[in-house]
Amino acid sequence: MSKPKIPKEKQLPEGLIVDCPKTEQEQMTTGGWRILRSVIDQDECTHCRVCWINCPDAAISVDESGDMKINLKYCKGCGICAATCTVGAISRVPELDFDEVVVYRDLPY
Amino acid sequence: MVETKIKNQVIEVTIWATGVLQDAEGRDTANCIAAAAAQEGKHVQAFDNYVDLPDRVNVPVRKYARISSEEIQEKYLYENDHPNIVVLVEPSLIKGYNILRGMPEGGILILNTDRDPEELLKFVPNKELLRAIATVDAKVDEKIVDDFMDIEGASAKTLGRGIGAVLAGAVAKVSGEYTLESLKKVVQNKEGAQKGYDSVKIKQL
Amino acid sequence: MKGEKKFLAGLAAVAEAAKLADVDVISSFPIRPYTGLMVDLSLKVANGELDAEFVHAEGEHGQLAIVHGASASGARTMTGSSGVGVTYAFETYSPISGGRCPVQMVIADRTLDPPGDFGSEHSDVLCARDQGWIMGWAETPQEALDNTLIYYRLGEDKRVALPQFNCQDGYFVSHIPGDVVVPEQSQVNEFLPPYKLDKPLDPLRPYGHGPQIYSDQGPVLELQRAIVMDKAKEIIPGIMDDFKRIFGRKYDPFIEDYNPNNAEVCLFINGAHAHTARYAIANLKSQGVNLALCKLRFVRPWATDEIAEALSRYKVVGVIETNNSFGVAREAGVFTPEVAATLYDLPENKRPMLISFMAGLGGEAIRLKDFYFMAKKLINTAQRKKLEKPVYWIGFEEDEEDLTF
Amino acid sequence: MSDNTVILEEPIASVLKAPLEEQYVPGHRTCGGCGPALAYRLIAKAAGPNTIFLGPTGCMYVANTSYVCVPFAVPWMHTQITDGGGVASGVEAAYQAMIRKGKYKGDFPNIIVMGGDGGTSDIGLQAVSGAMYRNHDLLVISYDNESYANTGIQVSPMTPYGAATSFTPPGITIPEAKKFWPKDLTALIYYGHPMVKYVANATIGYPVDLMNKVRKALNKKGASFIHVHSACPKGWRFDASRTIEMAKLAIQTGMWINYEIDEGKKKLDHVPTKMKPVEEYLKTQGRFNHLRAEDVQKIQRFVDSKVAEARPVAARAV
Repeated sequence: MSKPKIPKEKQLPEGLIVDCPKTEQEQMTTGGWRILRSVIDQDECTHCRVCWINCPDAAISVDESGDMKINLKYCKGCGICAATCTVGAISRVPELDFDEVVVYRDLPY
Repeated sequence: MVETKIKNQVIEVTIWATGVLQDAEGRDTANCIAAAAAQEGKHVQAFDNYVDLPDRVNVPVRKYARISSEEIQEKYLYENDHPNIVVLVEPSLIKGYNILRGMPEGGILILNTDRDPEELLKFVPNKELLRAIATVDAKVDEKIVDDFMDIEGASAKTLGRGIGAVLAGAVAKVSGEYTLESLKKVVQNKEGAQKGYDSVKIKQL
Repeated sequence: MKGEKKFLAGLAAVAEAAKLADVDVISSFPIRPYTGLMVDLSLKVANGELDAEFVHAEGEHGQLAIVHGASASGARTMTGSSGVGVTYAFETYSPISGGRCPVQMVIADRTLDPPGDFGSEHSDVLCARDQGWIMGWAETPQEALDNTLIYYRLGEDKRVALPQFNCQDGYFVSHIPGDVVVPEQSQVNEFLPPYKLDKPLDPLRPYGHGPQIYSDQGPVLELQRAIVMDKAKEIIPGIMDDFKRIFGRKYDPFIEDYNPNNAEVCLFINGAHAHTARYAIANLKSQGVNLALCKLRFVRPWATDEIAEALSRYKVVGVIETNNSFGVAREAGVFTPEVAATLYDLPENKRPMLISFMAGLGGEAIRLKDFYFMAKKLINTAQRKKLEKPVYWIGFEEDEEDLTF
Repeated sequence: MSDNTVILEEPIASVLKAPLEEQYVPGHRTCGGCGPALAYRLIAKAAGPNTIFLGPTGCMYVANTSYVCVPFAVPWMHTQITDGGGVASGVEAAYQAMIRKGKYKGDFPNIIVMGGDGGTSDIGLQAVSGAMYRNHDLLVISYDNESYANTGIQVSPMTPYGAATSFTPPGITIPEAKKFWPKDLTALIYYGHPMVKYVANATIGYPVDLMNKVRKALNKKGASFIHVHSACPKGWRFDASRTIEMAKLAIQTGMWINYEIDEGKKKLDHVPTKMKPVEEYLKTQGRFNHLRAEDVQKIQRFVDSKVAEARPVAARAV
């Protein structure tokens, strides 16, 4: 019995075995979830990396100079970084106060 | 060729909320809108977007209400493909998502915020679809429904207890799809419904 | 014919095949009657004949989980079960075929509870016929050995990549020894290439296996499995040709149409009892009665066209149901509706009448006299050109003792 | 056992020494402030690239892989909620066989089951027990958010006494909500499986301790188990920014006791000498809102006895 062909745009890998991402899963950007944006006061920051280690989304990275950098493409705005910052260097600002749109998706997922 | 009526006229309302914090409120808003329209003899539906659930803290979730003067023929669908009215329980979602996706021209966007509608219009790249944008501040002094039992698939324990009534009041004013009186008959928070109706800031486009 | 002649029961024969196939991971859990397979395999592993990990699972569900993980990692695997053991593992069947892991599960049938009945009824694994697994029965220990190799070759083919139920009747085939030619390793090496997975669970080549999908992607995955099941059907004849070339034994790909006497009526049968049926056919011939036999080789994939073609040559077909499906269409077993659907598209003048025989339920032996009774009913129906009764329960019919034709 | 084993460097001295590389990368649908996601990230970080994850059904399957993509830089496979331990056993057996038979040339991988509390203490317990008993060279993690969270917060054996879930609502007849005391999963695993050399309780509140326990467990030959207390803002009903605070508060009140048993030697980690009353923990979470004073006292007595029981070093002869 002949079966219909699966059109190219609908095809899925056999057995649903998908590629692993290397450093980020760009199919699932979650920056649009954010209501409050965390802002790091780099002058206050002591580079203790507590915010970095506590981020469930791996959305904080340590750049070459040792500064903490928030990856707004993925940060969901949970605020753990601000809550655990040892020197209170992270503040939370409403996302709507920023004109900059980091992630804009046609569909949530 | 036999002439067939091929389109079932349905007004689609899509409510966007954030997961967990507003999941029950978003669902309640859709329920309030549908129940108010039903008071006027309309055919209605209200349901969750299935793939948005299980909801996660801050994840966008969509709830749908559908209103029609005739029987709804395609009842078993997952989504509103062509929302005429979009309500954001959490206004920040306007930045992240194409919330007007599929909207036919002449649509309405209502946001739950104390900001002015003009201020938010800059985040809508496809604003030509809109006939009006409106804001209503429903978040102040209204109790957020915080109960495990308000969960997908379980019965709605209450209707219009919190901010859902306020938002549905605003929808009544901006869209005219049902009257404030009909809404007040079905919601618990009647003052909230009135407040939403009275305080919504509308910018016609 | 190359190979070593041995006297082995069906499970022991499969164990020989597993050794020749150089299976890497085996998972066991005891339940009669399939247990003998694992006894043999554990000994082969213990004494170094077979280099494999032999894992004692905590139940059939665990057995299947273990071979699932092992197969996804790139190992050739074998497990097995019987009766309620088969149904206990049910959850795992669809994920394994959906993940396209070609594990092989050896089944020695056993009646499902209640109560404890060791007899061979096919209902246990037939429950799982819709789970995307290759499935078929062996009639003899030799066929059981050969099927083991054939199923690995078929299931591991990249165009197919599906798990297999390698079935045999409990006790009848699994425990009663017969002549078996155990092939030489070189023959098996020629027939069965090493198991190679394109995307195994391997840190050197990372892949994610089985994320969530959207509802509208469900049909794609379903269609994929349907397509590869079709593909299996497409490549089975070639595999049988290869098998004959290398091992010298010939198997019909889908259906063995045994009609030495130009009969007009035929029995449609699956599994061990085909053996007795062949002798019934010979004995009836001496009485001037002509009966034929169509033996099914694969339940999945079901070879609709080939089966229709074979059965279209008969006026009446008797489907022997060694399984039960309570409340099913035509109120017999699972094969009757499948055969009826298979025949449905035939032109009326080629479409045989269909009778079902509930026989061998609970593992009761099907005797020669039972086949004679079936023959009588088939022939009477052919002569009268009218179906009097669609289902007979062997052992419960009033006129079973009357074998006058 | 295979000889292609790689030893992970331990201990990680401090947060500053933790590897910068992520194996659990950004881009997944877990809750904002998700404790289990943080656990996953820290475990993956500690385990490094030579790792295979098995993901029994639960939040860490559904939220991480919805839809049609995964946030893992290392191999990962979904398993049924029932059979994480079984599938992992199969992966381990396959690598033992393939390496021994020359069919695989790489190093023996770290094999980690990331099971939720339901997938390890309840419906998946049998498979986990099988893996532990047979002593496969793997690590089972129970990321414990104290409920079946993925389906909308239903009671599991790890749900604390007195917690409300969507299957244990408090009501007139059942004012205390959940009526049973949770299983002691780590003890169940350790004392029930004589070949297991390493088990530990850990928490996302102490990330360096957690990562070191993961490395220690992976460096053992054979099966090991770590029970990771993972605060859940959705299920426990607290603000997502307070996840770490909840984790630490659990330690400070004795609601979670951190320890390890390493080849028979038991060691308490981060357990304070003087506990805060459990009420300080209970009052911060919506799931305990309904509790009466008598329920709180009952929980306090239970916790007191657990703490007392944990303190003496109960070593098993090895």
